[in-house]
Amino acid sequence: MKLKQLALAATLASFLVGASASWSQTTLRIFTGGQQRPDVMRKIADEYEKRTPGVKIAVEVGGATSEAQQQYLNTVLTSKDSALDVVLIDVIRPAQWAAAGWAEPLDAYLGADKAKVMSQYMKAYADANTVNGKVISLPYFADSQFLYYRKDLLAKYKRPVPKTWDELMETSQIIMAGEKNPNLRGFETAGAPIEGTVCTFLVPLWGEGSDMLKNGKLNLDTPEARQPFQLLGRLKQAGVMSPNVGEIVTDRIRINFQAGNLIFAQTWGYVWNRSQNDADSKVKGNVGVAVLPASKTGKSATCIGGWQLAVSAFSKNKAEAVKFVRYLSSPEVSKMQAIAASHLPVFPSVYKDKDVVAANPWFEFAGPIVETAKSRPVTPRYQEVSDAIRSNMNAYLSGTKTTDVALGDMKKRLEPVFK
Amino acid sequence: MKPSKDLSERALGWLLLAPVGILLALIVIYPVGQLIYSSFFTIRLTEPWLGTPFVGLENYVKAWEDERFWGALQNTILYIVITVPGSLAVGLGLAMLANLPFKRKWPVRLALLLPWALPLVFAGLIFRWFFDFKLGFVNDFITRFGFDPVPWLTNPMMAKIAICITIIWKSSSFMALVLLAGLQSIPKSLYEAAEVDGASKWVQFKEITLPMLVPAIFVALIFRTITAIQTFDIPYAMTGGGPGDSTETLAMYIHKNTLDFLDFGYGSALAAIMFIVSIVATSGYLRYTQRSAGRD
Amino acid sequence: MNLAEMKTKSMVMLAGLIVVINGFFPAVWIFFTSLKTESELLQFPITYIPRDPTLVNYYQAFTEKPLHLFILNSIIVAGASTLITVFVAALAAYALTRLKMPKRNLLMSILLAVSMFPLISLIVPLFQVMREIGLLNNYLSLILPYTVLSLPVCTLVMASFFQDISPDLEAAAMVDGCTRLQALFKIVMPLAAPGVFTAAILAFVNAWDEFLLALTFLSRESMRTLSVGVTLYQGEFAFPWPLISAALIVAIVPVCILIAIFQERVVGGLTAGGVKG
Amino acid sequence: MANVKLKQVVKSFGETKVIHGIDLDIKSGEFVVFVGPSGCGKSTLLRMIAGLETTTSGDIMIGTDRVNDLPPRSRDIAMVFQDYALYPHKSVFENMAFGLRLRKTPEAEIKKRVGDAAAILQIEHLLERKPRQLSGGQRQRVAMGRAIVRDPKAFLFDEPLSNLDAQLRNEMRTEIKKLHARLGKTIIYVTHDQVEAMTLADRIAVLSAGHVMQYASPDEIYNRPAAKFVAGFTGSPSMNFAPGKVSADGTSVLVAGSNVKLGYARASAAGSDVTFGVRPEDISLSGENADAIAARVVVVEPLGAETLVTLAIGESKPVEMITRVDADTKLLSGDQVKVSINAAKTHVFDLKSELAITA
Repeated sequence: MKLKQLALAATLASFLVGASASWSQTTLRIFTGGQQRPDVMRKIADEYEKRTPGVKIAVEVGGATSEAQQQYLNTVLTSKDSALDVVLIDVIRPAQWAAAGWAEPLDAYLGADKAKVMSQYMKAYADANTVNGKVISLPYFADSQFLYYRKDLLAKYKRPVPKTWDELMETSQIIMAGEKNPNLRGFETAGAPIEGTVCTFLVPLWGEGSDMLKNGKLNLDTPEARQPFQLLGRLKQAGVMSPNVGEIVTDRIRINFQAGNLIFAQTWGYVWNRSQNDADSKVKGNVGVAVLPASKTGKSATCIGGWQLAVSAFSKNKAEAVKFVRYLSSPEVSKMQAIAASHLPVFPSVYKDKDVVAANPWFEFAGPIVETAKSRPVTPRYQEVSDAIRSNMNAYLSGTKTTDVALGDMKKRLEPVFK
Repeated sequence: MKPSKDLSERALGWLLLAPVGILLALIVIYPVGQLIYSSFFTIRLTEPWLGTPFVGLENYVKAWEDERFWGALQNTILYIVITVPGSLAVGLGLAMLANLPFKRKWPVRLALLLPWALPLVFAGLIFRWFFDFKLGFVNDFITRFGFDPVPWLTNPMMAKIAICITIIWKSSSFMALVLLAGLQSIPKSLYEAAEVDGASKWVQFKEITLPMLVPAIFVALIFRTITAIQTFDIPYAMTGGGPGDSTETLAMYIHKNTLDFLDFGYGSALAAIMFIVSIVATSGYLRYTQRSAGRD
Repeated sequence: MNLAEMKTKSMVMLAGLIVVINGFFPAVWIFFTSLKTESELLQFPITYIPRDPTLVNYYQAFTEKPLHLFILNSIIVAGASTLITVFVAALAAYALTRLKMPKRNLLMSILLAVSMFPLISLIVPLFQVMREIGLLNNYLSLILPYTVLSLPVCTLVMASFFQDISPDLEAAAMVDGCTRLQALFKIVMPLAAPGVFTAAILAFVNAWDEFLLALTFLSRESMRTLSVGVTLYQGEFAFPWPLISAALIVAIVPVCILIAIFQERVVGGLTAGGVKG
Repeated sequence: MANVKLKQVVKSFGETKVIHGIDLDIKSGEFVVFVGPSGCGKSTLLRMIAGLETTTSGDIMIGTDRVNDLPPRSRDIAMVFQDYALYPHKSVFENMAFGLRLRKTPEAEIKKRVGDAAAILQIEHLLERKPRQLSGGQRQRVAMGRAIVRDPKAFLFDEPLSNLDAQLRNEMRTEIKKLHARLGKTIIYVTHDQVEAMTLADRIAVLSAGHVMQYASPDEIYNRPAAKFVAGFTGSPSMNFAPGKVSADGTSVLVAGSNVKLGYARASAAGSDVTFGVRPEDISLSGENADAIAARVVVVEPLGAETLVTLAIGESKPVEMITRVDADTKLLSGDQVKVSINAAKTHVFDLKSELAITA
């Protein structure tokens, strides 16, 4: 009996000793979405652990979509949970995070280096991560929407890459008429009530040289604001866009493009790799990437994407977390990501890196396009903004609202946000 | 040795109810209290500088004036009104069919249990695929008969129909199980007596099956109504509320306001309203159980 | 066999066919899809039977995500909440049906009313509760709400079964030297076995099905339950149907087996319990 | 009112035959009871007549119509079920009126007929109640009332009294008998209780394993059972059986070492092994006489009006037999007595076929 108790005590003691030994070690918990290549993140973390004794990195993988992740994060952060130290957030979120006080501002940690650090990044990313002059997060990798096109088809019909939407429509009609393939459509972009549909609205609007906000006030009473509706309406009417555009989600565009059913597609950077490398891709070697069209008078602009690293305001290891974030947001890691995951770099310099270009030849064209990328409206209530745009755009594309009604409803919902 | 003392019945009763009480207090009552309390405040996490001022009934007034809320409420009621009787009718049909004397019973039973055991989200995902404009088999099927493909999920009317079909498919199997249970508890001799009395099959159904099933139907309807009020997963997976907001339900709108817009004051008020709707919709049932409990 | 009998027989067969098709067609569809490659799936016009069946999706379903862990987690969560639900509901049902409790109809109504509260709206306050008691990323954070989710139904089902057991049996047990509680567990519960079983199945399926709480409260990938885990195969930029279908088939199979084994008792239990409700 | 005729009626479930070609002729207005142990096929036969079971082959005639292919509702019969099968959601009145309503009987006629039937059965005060508010006996009456109002060609009763307690069963039995006397309808009645059969029937059909063993009046069944099975099934306590050997001249049987005289000679069985049977009331205690057989009292069971005595009869290998004696007879277990057997009421059955040997 005595012996047993002794053994028990010894076991307990050894646990305590073991535990106290691990106390000297910091474990940082980083949260990433399932789509941001947690496997690559793990490799990078392993590398970091090797370099930084005493720090362990735990990678937590969240929901599949940006929204699913944010919904989860909302519950974690509203209850001020300290479980997460570093969080990978979508480019549309820094403003919300800043407002909610969920992100630890990084200015104090960057100190005098702040201006120098921020100037390394592409301007769009430096801006996207700065809210009211404070650095809320640091960019991890870039993304933007591109115009994908079929080189072979354009060559066959001797058409140039369209610079304007009118050209795109004309070229589409010519090729569709020539190919006589009932499955072939001219153009596709997201139309389901998802985040991507916000860009479906904004890209043509920007292409008109206009914007949703002017000096922080809603600017949708302009003739330009009607253009995205009219343009997409015309495309749909003419059969250039499929009648079911209202149910098109992001990956459906890739699938259709890869299946050879699209001449043009407006979608994100990941499609290049898939359409060039997937075994079942029917467009291998025929994929072209260009900047999205504009109107005759406007200037083309694309929608910015990508993921940022924020330090949770409720973290108990903020200093260590910031160090880790700085590492993750370095040219070195950007290059690692570019090679291992084809993630677009946030540093202009990395686009020109030989190894990176060798792995992703198209980065050469992609770089300048990303430079033209614009941010979606920056507001802490972005989710409401997004919802107002996407649901009305979706309703319009599905043919349930006219331009006037859709635009009117959109304004009605946006007004309280930008009052 | 001391004689073991039995607790008084009442004390024992409370003791046995205690675990339920604790669980409910922890998981429902406390959070509900917090929710109702929150509904009287502005709690907008996206704008923390607003603080959390007490605003009285402002959130409720906002709901009253919010077209989208009324739309969501209308959709929810539509789903209740269509799918509750719908799954009852289909469920009754399935139950009647499944109650026939099969030699091998298990495939039929499994067929009833399978949709029930399939998680709602899965059902939503699968049926979204079925109703896909281009790759769904529903359109493939109707085009084979020479009809034009139907934009199931991008036309508000069709989307509602598709959602209702999915909900009915998913929920009718549980309905059928409960009703099958009811059917099997009807003594066979009643049908024989009716047969001898001269009743046709239809009269037997009308005069015996239906009245005898009333308690089972009632139970099934109530549980179905409670879940119909909370309809979320299936439209969420199938249309995400679209096109526009035309298929959005109250639960989805609450979810949106709290977990997307982080407007907890307003979201709480909406949730409280939903609770009231639930109570109204099911108070009849409560009265029924009270009455039947009193009678026995 | 005469003509009339043959006619009846074929009608019965037809009825069975309708029920079976209605119940099975999505599962069959998903099964076929799981054997297709993505490119075949996206072919237009669509194919029904896979042309080149492949099992690679099943392999991928397990290698790409820890599907076996999802299954295990679901079993742990659903199993534990089922046990707790049945136990707690049994106690409550016993108190409400067999003991002379004041206002028991009122208590029953409260129990029901509570079950009507839309769980979806409780996620945020619940999350805070879970955090306060330190249960986030702990199976208990799902087990407890799931228990509550099924409590009212299970209590009702068991109460209706308990009511049918002769009080004499309990009296006899107590004369033989049982306490009331022993009488409950040794006499009443075994006699109400079909009801207990029905309640258990209801609780199990409820927990197995749930999505939103599971998505929110168990965030670690290794702790995800099936309903959430399967949706993790889709991404911002991808919806790999064949892979998801394979995962779905793997997810459905355990429940199917469970149900196939117990279907007699599930239906039987509902028969006795469902009607009286 | 009509007669019912069964011709070579057969019922099989798949491969198993449960009714083996039965012929029965039930006269118009006759009260016929099908009796037999459970599983003998009596209920199946009744349900075939009702049309609730299909008939595999043979003819069922009600009146002049062959009804094999008619559904129950077209056979113009009424049935009283073992569990009464009252519609629980309908009032007593509606239960009784249901069949009439289905036949589009005018409302006034329905009222009158239900009223009359209720009067006959003395359930007028129950008409507004629901079945669950009735006692077992009342439900039984309602079930009969439902049959009566229909005024059918024939009544079918499927063990209608088996759910009642003994007291009530006796009362209802008398009621049914009175009812038959009053209505004079053809009744086919199924029971496993031989007392019911004996008391109610004009004729009894004793069934065993899908065969009719005997179809005759109660008196004939009791006194001249055609088979050992029939003999053993009727009477309470039932007939005593013992192995025996018929004497060479066929006038007596050797039972337990004693010679028992037979009422008349069974020449056909002379010298062969048989089963000997005698009813308890045909064994009597007697003084010393030539035919008396020695016996020992084993058990004494006083019933009040009479006493049952179990005796071990015979000398070499005693067999146990029960007899009824006068209540005043004082016997103790172990007493040695002498008994004699009424030769006129002895029965002899073939060992193999178990049929009565009557010549």
